[in-house]
Amino acid sequence: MIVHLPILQVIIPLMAAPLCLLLTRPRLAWLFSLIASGLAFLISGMLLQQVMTSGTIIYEMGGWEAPWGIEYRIDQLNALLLLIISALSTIVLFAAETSIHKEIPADKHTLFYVLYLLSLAAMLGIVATGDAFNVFVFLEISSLSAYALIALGQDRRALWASYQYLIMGTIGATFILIGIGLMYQMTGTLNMYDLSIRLPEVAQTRTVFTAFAFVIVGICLKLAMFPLHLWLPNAYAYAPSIVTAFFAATATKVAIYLLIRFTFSVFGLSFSFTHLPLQLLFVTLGLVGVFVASTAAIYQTNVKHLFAYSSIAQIGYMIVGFSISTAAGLTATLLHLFNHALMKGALFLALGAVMYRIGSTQLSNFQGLGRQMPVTMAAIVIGGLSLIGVPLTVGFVSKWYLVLAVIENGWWPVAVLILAGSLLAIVYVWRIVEVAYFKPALAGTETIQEAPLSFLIPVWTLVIANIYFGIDTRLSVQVAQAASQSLFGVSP
Amino acid sequence: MFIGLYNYWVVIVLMMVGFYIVIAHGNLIKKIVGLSIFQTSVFIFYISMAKVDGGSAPILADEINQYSNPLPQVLILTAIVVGIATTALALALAVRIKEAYGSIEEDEIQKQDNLD
Amino acid sequence: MKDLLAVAMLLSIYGLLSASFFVAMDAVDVAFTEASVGAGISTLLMLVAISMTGRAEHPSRHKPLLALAVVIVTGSLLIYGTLDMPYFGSAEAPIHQHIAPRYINDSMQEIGVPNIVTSVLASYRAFDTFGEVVVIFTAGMGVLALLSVVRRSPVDIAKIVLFNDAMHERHLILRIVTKIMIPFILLFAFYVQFHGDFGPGGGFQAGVIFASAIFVYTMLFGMNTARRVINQSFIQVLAAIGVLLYGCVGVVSLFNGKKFFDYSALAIDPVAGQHLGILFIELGVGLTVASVMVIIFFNFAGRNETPRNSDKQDL
Amino acid sequence: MSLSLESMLQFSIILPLLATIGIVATGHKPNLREAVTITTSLVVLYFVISLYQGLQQGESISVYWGELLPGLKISFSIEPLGMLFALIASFLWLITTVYAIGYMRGHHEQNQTRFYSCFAIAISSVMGIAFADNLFTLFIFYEVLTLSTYPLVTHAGTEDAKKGGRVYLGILLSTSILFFLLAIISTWFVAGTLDFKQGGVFAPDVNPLVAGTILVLFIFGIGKAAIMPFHRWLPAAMVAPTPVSALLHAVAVVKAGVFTVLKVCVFIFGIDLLAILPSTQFLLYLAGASVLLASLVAMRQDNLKARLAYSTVSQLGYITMGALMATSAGVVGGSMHIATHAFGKITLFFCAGAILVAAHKSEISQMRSLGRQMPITMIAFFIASLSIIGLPPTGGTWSKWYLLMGTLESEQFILMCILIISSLLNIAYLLPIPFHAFFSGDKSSTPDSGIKEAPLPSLIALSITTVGCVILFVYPQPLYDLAKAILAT
Repeated sequence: MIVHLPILQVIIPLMAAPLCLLLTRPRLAWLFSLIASGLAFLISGMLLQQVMTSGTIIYEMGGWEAPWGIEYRIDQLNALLLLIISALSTIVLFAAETSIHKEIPADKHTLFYVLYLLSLAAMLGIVATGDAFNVFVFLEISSLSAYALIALGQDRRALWASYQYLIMGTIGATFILIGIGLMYQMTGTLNMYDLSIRLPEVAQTRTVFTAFAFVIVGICLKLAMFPLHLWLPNAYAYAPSIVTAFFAATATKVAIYLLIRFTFSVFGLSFSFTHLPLQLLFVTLGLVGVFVASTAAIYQTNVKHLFAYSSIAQIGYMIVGFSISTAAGLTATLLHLFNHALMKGALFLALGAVMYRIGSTQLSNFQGLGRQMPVTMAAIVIGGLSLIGVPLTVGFVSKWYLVLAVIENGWWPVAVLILAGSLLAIVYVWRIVEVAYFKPALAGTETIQEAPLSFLIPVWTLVIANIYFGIDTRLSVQVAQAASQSLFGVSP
Repeated sequence: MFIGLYNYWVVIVLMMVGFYIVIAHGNLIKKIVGLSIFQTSVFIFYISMAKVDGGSAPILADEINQYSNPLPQVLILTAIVVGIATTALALALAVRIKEAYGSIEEDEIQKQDNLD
Repeated sequence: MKDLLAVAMLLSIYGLLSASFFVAMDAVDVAFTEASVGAGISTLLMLVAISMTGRAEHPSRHKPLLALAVVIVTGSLLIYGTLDMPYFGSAEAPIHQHIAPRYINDSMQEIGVPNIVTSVLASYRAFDTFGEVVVIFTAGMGVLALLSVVRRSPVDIAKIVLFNDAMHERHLILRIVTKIMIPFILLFAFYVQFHGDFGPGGGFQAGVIFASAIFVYTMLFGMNTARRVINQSFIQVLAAIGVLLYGCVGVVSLFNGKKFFDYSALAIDPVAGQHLGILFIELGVGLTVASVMVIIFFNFAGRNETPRNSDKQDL
Repeated sequence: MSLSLESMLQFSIILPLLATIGIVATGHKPNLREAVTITTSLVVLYFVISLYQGLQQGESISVYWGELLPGLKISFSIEPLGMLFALIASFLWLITTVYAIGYMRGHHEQNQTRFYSCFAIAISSVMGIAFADNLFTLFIFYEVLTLSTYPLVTHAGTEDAKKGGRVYLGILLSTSILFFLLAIISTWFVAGTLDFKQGGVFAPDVNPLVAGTILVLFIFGIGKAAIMPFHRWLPAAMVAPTPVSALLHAVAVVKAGVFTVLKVCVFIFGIDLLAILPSTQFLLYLAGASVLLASLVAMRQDNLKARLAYSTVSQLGYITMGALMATSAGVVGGSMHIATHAFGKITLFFCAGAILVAAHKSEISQMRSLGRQMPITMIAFFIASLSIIGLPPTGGTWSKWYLLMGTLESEQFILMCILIISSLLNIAYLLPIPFHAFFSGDKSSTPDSGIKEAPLPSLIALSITTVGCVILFVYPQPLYDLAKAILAT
């Protein structure tokens, strides 16, 4: 079965989704999804190991070789992403049963798991595939399930957020579709590897330039890159907590992956960064994004909103690392990808626990939580420290690499701005700390207890991962370096 | 040049009409209609690429030796399905929004959101 | 255009027109699909939705200038992009040179199906099509998650029955014509389903047609009669089974030591295996599409007749 | 005990951390909890002294924990400067604990368990800073120290405490992330290593502009050294309970700052390179300005703790100046001043705390004629003041002496004047307090208000440190040897 790992990675959660629908008992569906997601996690681990030892894995669907059929092409980059997605999904899912109990009407629990699995499978599919059109198809599966999941939120604003996301997402997807069409038009192929070989021949044409523009804009819409981020905060804030935790940890990562894949692999470095003022554009947008979103985060009254804006800011960091367009910069971006998934997973899941106990994530309701839910709040504090980039947390590791990469490139002012950006993180994290620890509990909230174990275990798993990977960075750094070097064509 | 490309240009104009409706209109249903037009136009764009002068539909028969390209057609078959799936979901959302807010106008919804 | 009803009808016409354009472009399969989807299903859904949301549009428009600017920039970029494109219909264009020739020349030997679109769809790019089935399944689940209504009290049901069942008693002609039509529609659906190898058609189109037969029935005889005939949860099971059927074809080849969706594993003769595989997956597609369409329609329609005030309960 | 010196080094860092667990576990039994703290501090002190003996016998002790990132090691080793710092910190921790028992109970503070456990973490990170073998390790513990002292600063939980905490954390974290981290990364980028090395890590032909910029980043980034304009956190931190102010904000935290400055100057830049960098002059004058201005501000404070805080800012300026003078006398003076100022200032804070507990007074204007009720406290205050000013018979004399020598050696006459003027200012703002307490006019108007001496543990503690001030004068040789050895190894 080892040769079939790439397809099993996607197909297990994908097939599990309809099976899940057949299970009418929500609890059973939960267990089943957990097992499916856990299997995917296991497979992704094996895949990563296999890729690291023996290089790129190619799997041809239906036995048809590449440009004619669809192939899965797993290199270090995808393998890392697959691992991130399936790991986070499994951990988040662990808490799902408890969480949705409070947030979603009982008759929709099974549906929730079906959609969750679909969304997981689709993200894995986007990452694993080596075919541009297949990306589009799976992108749509993931988007559709995301719209539905977000709309399951309790607040009516969830509906509106989901609708806005739908419009933006569909425009983005259609842009990508146009871009793929133009590429196809010029090369006659849809396979990414094949494209990367055939595109340079026609690189000077205006059509390819347009194709590139459309693909990038489309991806940036999905990515919620500043200034195309407007859909994200509401979507994250009003979705059910589990959904937020899952998406915050994974969805934007997939979009970053696509961005990297298309600019570095498909169009190639020389095209993406020499023909266009992309570098300047992305650095500027990335940094402005960091500052605008962090500042916005400071003024939020809902903690979910706050961290949603913080996500946009963190995306800005990734974009900066990406735009340096050196192996070091890309390593930094990939590391931050991994690390940010851990941070935001932990934070949003902890918020889910808060939501479970007090039914709200308004900052004013956090008063006194430091005493009432000490374990959960400790997790939020550690996650927040990681976001700031305090040493011994993963946030520090990514910041270190990012600043080093920027300095290597001689962009001193950018380095200063990156660090200044994390000062804003201190402010918004500390607002929560002050409210939770230094304000007396609200009247009538004496009965609030610590979150149940089904929350604490996954939350603390992630928190410990935050610290562990902040201290023992061998695994994450090694993989990130291998991935970025493979994209630059240097064998590690 | 003009003759060779005008077909695409017409399609692009159609696309942009759809796109404009999506971003400029405040009515949720109208937006969905715009999206639908936008997508359908992209489909037309793909299908136009597939056409070969003098070719015929890609169903093998003995007396024909020039076929149009089947691949874009396959892609568009898939894309159409994606389109209707999106439309269905969007409409469902619109219906729920109407129930929740009592309106399907963007500005009115925003106004209500700002209130609470 | 302020009347959404008219807008929906125009959209339908646009769908039909583009379908005819597809025929002119030799894309018969696509035309078939677009006709049934663009002119059929999506219009129908639009109409149902409009009946619930009201048909008048407010005249307000926000930032039309900004929107116009965005649109013009995008459009000009696209036009700029077309400047280097191969001319329309030119046989020398790369797309006709690189991959397509193999489909056209070899698919008969490799797959044994005259309709190249079908062989590409169901075998060369079977995984895309699987994705397509999952998309439609996802949409079905999404609509279900959004619109499904909690069980109603018997009083409400009685009211609805009164309201609904009036229709088919009043329109005798309609009733009789429909009753005659429905078997034919179903028959046609089956034809399309199994004839997809040779002519235009296949699982997707068949599924839509099949579903439309049920729509017609429902519209005429009312939701409750239809519900009595077709059980909701049964359709959900069917939708799931469709996806599973498709996927299992791939899994079977996995167990036979071949790659996923390698149909040659299904029979001793590879071409016969391809045939068998395509047959099964088309069946899966048809099953899922038909049941998801019915799910979507039922949920929209079911929402429509729910008394408004009881809706607030799940907000 | 058969522990090797290496394990002692590690234990002196880990043990306080482990003690945290013990403190939390025994939180509901105050006596047991305090016993845990005191035992731990005794053991740590024993370890550190053993290490000191090991160092004197010329053993080289180093420990390697692992690599965080490729090339970025967490490792520890012992050298004289760190030894000096560790000795002071561990000794004063013991004393402060004794003092805190009296103070915290006498003052009926809340959340004492949190107080003691954060205190232990802070000490652990101080040990980490003292023994750090490279800049990276130092930085990690530096940040841990900031974070672990935050709950101590905001201990009271009042609006004021919160505001103070905000300033405290804001300045310390901001400077460390914005400047310090940037400086570290730049050093790493330019020099390729972060290990502390005698004579510095930069190549001799390094671009002076780049190195100069990095130096500025370092001096600004090490916010704990409280160089103006980044000194605001120190007065803000005075909202903390007095033992915290005493140990952490007179000794541990601020000394960690100037210690880092010294380390960076001596072992990253090396005094030879330092002397030729263009920015050194600028920073020297900045430090000088900091010394003068802080003294002037201190004059105008009526709150005793605030006055002491500004005095600390000014004294820290001495040490930074000593480090930047890039002469051996400067370095010796600076490092000796770490010790002498620590003893002097902690005594002053102990006294301030004692007055607060016993007489409930925090403003200087209310302290007239307190001498009669609290003679021991006031005498201690007087002696400690002498040490800060730099007058015999106290240890402060020596460090001031070497600092002045340093200014002479580097021919910085303006700085010499600054030193002298600020010493005069010291006299002006410190001595009047005990003077008024003893000799302030009308004896008749002070009825026996029932004010007595502070609780016994506090008295013991402040007596010990006062004696320490005097001993450092009489017997400065070990201290001088350590300071001298910094440049020799």
